Amino acid sequence: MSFFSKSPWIFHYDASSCNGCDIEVLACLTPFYDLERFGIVNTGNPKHADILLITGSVNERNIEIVQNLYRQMPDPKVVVAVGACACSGGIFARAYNIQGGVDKVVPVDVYVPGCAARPESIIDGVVQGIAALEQKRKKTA
Amino acid sequence: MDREPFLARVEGYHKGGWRLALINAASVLTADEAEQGAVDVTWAFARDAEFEHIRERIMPGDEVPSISPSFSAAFLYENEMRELFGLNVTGINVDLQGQLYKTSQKVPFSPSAIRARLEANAAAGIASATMPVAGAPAHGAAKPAAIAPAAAPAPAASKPGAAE
Amino acid sequence: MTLAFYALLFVIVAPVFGGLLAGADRIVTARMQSRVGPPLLQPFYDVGKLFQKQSRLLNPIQEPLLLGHVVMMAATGAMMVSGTDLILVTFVFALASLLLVLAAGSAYSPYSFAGAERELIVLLASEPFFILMMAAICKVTDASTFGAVLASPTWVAFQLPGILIAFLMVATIKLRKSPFDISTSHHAHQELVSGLTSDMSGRLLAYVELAHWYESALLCGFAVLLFNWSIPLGIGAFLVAYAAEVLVDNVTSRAKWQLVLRSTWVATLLFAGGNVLALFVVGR
Amino acid sequence: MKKTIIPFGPQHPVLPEPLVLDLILDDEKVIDAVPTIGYIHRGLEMMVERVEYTEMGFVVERICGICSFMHGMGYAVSLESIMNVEVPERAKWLRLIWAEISRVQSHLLWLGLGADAFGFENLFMHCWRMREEVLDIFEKTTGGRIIHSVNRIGGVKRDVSDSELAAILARLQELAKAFEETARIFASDPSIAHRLGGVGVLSAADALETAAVGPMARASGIRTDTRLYGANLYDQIEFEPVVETAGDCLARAVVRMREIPQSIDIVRQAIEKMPKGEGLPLENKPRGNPVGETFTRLEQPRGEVLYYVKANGTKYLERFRARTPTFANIPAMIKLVKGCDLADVPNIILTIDPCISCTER
Amino acid sequence: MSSLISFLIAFPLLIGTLLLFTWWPKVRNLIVVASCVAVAAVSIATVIQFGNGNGVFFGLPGGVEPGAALIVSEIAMTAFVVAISIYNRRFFAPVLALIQLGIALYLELAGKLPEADPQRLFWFDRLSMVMVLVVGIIGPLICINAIGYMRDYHRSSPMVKGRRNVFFSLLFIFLAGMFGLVASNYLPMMLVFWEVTTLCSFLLIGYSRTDETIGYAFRALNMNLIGGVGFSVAIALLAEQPNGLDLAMLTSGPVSGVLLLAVALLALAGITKSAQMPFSSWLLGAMYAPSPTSALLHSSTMVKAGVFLLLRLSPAMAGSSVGYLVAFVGLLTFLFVSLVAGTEENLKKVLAYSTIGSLGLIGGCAGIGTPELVWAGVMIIIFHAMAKGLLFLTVGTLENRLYTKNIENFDALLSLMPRVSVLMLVGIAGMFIAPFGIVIAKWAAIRAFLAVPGIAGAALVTIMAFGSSLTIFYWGKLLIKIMSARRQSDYERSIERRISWYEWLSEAPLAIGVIAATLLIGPLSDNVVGPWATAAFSAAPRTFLTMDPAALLIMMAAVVFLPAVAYWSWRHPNYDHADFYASGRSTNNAHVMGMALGGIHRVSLRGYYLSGVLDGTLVFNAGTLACAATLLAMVTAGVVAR
Repeated sequence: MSFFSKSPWIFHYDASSCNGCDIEVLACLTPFYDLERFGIVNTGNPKHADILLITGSVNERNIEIVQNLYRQMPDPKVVVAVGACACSGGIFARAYNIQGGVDKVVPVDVYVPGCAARPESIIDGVVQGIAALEQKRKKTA
Repeated sequence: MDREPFLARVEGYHKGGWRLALINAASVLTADEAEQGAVDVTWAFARDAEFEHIRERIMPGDEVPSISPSFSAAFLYENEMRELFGLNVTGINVDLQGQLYKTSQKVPFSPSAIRARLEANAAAGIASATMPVAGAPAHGAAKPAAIAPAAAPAPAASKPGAAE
Repeated sequence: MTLAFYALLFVIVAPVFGGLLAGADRIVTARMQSRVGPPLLQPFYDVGKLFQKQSRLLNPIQEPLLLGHVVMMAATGAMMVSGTDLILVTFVFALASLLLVLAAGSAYSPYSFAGAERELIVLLASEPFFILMMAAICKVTDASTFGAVLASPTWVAFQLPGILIAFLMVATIKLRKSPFDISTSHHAHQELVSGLTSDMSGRLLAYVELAHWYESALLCGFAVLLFNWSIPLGIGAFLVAYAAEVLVDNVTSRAKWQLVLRSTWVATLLFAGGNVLALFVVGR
Repeated sequence: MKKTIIPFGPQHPVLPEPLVLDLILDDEKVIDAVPTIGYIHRGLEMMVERVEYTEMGFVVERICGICSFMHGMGYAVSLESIMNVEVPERAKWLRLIWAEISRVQSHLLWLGLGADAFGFENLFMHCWRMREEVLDIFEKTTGGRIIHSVNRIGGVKRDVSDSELAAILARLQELAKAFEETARIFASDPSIAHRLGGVGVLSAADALETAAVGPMARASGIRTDTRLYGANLYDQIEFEPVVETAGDCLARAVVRMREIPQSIDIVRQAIEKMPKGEGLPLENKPRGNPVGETFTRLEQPRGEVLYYVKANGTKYLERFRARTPTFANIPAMIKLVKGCDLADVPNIILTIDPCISCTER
Repeated sequence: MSSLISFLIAFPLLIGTLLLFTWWPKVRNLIVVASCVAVAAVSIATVIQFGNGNGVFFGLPGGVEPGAALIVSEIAMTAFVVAISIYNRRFFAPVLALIQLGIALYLELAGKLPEADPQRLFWFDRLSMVMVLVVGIIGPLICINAIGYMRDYHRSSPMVKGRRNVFFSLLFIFLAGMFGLVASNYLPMMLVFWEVTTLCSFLLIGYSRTDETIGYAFRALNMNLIGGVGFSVAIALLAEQPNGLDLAMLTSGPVSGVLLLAVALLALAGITKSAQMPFSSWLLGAMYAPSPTSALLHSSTMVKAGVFLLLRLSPAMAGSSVGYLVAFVGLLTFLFVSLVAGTEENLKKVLAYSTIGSLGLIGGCAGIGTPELVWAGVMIIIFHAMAKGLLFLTVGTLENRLYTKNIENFDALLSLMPRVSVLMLVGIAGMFIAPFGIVIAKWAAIRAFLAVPGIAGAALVTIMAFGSSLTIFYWGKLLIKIMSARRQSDYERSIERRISWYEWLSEAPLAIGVIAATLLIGPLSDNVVGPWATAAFSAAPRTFLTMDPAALLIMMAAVVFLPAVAYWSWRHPNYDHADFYASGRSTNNAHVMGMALGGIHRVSLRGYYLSGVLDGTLVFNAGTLACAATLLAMVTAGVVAR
């Protein structure tokens, strides 16, 4: 029995999103969706987090940041790519400063589609992230 | 460009209570050999509904004087011009040392970078804009004199740019 | 022997009490924000998870300091209920809090350090009150231990109205509630990220949480001292005070450290100091 | 003397988006602040090279997910101005209504984030609950919560029936009533006054000097509002820009809070004045490729946005440029951050209502 | 007994004179070490011979009359002060010195001075015993430390002319003065020793002979001479009272009338010597002296002479208005300097403020004067002497390695110089952490103040509440700095290896002493401090041992257990060197982080100094004013009583 499924703490970073998905991630915490029902807390700090939600695709400058944040999370940890940009680069894939989806930089466990991703799908993505978290825990334990 | 008259005009706007609305650079895409590598820079000022601008054509190697001594807010635009267009802006009050944007392509908005990208696109068969070719009237001539802010059915206030 | 039993009882029961209190707090807070909130046992799940997670230290001394923080917090409570002099209890309490400051400060990263310095300031803000409170309790009951205060025929709360008011204010600091949650809080969005816990992970964070549960129980013990004629009444009074703190937490923003220090000191001087003065002048 | 250096951003919980400041502190007093941005720079202006002008609107909408509608509108207005397209009246009214509703949405969102930054979680939750109402309206009328894609060059994509509009108005007015209570609490809470009052004071002269726009400038006593200049049917609306004179964080918050009911009132006027009926024309399709250049000014929730479009007669634009309100407000913000307390930094940053993805494009 | 005490006074004096003419460092070091061993051994022997007895009285060997010697010493010292003051163009000190000499000569020539009882010149009881141990053990340790310190001091300050012979000579003369002072029963004799310590302090502060230090030296001289004048006037008043000049008789119980005025004046002398406000500034200036001087004179021993006198006077002034006012001077000083210490970043000054505060606390205890309070006062003397001496010595060691005294430069000291840091941590713990003696004493003091009736009691308790909390703040800040760790370069790690054996051999015993005294606080209280308080007040103090054995056990366990765990985890670093959180920026475990404009920077963190809430200078001045007013009231109360 592990406590991870009952207390997955999330942490959000805006790689180079247009704000749409960020706002929807935050909206998940608010009364309409209330992620805290599931014991989910938005920590704001990689060192406390189990699940990293990344919105937006990576660009030249934030590659380093995304990697740092991922590295600073203690194991086991899961990455959820939220929105089309985080999955593949989305509409900006053709822009000169965009490197592509988040999976070019850190391993991604769950992809949440949408532009912008809806809160319902973000919650679904987090729940799938919990399953991945449990699996990773089993592997390391 | 003529440095002194330019700075005098900017200072005139400053004294007149104008607000710096925008500094915009645009690479000149032309087939004309003499204009290769040129960048048009527009300094726009606003005072309520009034909206005026100064335009200068900056040739490669030209120095662009910073207007941050008059308008301190100019530093963000000027750092941006320097990083994205490779313009040599001198005397900025807040020098961000090329760290405003860190782009994978250096000076991505400069004429040469644009040319290189467009040529690469053409070679790879990717649909994209094309560079004008000398002698071929492919592109309609831009009509710079007709600039007026769309939001304001501007009165006679809009003066033509200095460069014309 | 019975005293040792009380000490053991505190060590075992206090975290359960503190954890349930934290769980109830989160539900009530959520309801105030028109949300459903987590299950009651959520704090226990959280701490359980933190113990299962990887812990990364910046400095080897962090772990003994945090362990010391938990142990001293538990020891403070155990000493209090098992008959240690109450004023000495406040000194040990301060030491227990100081260990957390040192654990955070020794990480020496910008946010942990700022959090530690702020925690030091709130410690500075709250400590005079606790000493004064204990002194006043000892003065009115003419007793020096927990048991003796409970056995005293004097009804403490009636003689210490000023202390009660100041207690409500200073407890806000110890319960880490707005407006005095400047060094760290249970909410993510603040200028210091997670304040003094910024660089703690896994079981280190669990220690902090555990110690906080002990701290809540300890404050409950203080409330029992103030309402010394009945233990259930004291606990009840503490729960009412806690509910008030949750309400205040929800209707105020976070203060700046200058205000925290000034207002707490003024309240301590005015209410607690005034009360003590009255005791000395009018009293026995 | 030794100073504390706090690395503020790129990842910081009070900033939903990456903005970077090196704060040099003495105790908690900010002695100096070194800013930089660039963590969300995508280079979308240069996408005109590969995206045809007819489709560029979809990219422009995604400059920012909060003012998405206004960006789409600004792009359409610019192209209409170059190509001399006359937009049908009902479409113009619909644009105005959506624009004002998105202002309400943006201000509620901002108020929540701001409250969260100074430790008032409850206010955050309540603001965002109200905001969901507005998002509902958007979803009903455009199909999207965040990205709407209803603007086209020459008009709008879909109509909203008159009965629907009446229902929306009723909902908004209810919201305004509920918001009144929030605003009252906000104005009377002493802890908010402690955190925002007198913090980050921007004088009118400084506002002009640093070229601040929108609520930022209006809170410093400058009566500036692009809507006053009458384009996009605003000449038919009666309204007076909200101006406060204190210039501190509280004034900036109050300006935005007072703009919420004002915007709802503008929606009411628009619904009254717009031509009614089913099947009215919504779109005049432009012909050919655009030639020429133009500046467009619009009043976004965060202030004046400026678009520059230069077209050369091909289906690809030659240059597209958006100068967003946050870009104009950042110099003022940096000026204010120097000399404040560390605890004030989030408030100062958030009361300019930063939108970094707008700024960096 | 009498021969041992005479040896303790005469031997250091002799060695001091000898050292003045010893220019060869190796010989000097040898003499210093040998005499230190001798002094320590004789001190211990004295205490052993004293055994468990109550106070004993004795005279010089052979019943020699001291009268002529005293007047000669006074004339010599006055002449020296006048000469050196005029040389330096300072004219306040000679006036004070001449007033003092005038009083002494008048009493002598007018025959007003009653004959001293040759068998009651000295008074040796448990308080003297504590002081002899402090002076006779901590003193020599500091002298040994000074050998190492002064060598490095002159290396790092080449501008200062080497006069180490004078330096060591003064240290030994000072020890002689201290021994005489703590054992004196005849007040005119005590005054002479009192002035010897004043002069030594003056000369040592001015050791480097820069304009700045000479200024501070004269400030110290002036203020101490004010106390000396008070002392002289008190003697003049007491000379007319029967048995007035016999300290033991004077302080056998509450006094009134002229005696009370005299006691008030003696208390004034005690207050100046222990640098209470309004006279605190001289001790801050004294921090410019070499660190062993600070350790010996300005924390462990000489300033203790002031509170020693106050504790002696305690039974006489207890319950009187003078006593209350002395207590308020002490506790107000404690409160105000604790406030100021939180805003100071020079570690030596922080230590000085802390010293003044602790002395204030003792003064407060002595002024109110109950058995519990004087018990607490003596406890503070013991722990403070060891802990603060240790702290000053370690700061001296650090100063010569890191070339700084600023707290902000002591980042990561624990990994940079682990051994010195541990010594320092013991010292700091001794100053304010729960099971260590000073906290126990503070707690006993609060308990005792609770019994003081009326407004005074409320004020004393409130001041204690705030003052104790403030100490947590400034020590906590220092602890954070010391405990922060980072990886060290090889160069940095080599620093500690260059510390001389003289320094280790003096600092380690002090640290052991702090811990031992904590563990042995029970026997210490039962056999030494408790009986003394009982004897002085004819009533036994209710000490914590009778109240709380369980608490003591728990805390003792903590003293042993926590450091053990810390040591274990320090030696078994089975942790990964995690990088720290810096908003996502690149960081590494060598405490470097990425900056906004590119590049990297070593983490730079500065503690909080309450700027904007507390202005140190303002608070200091306010405290000085408040205490000056209280002091004036104290003297007035004495005059009114007469």
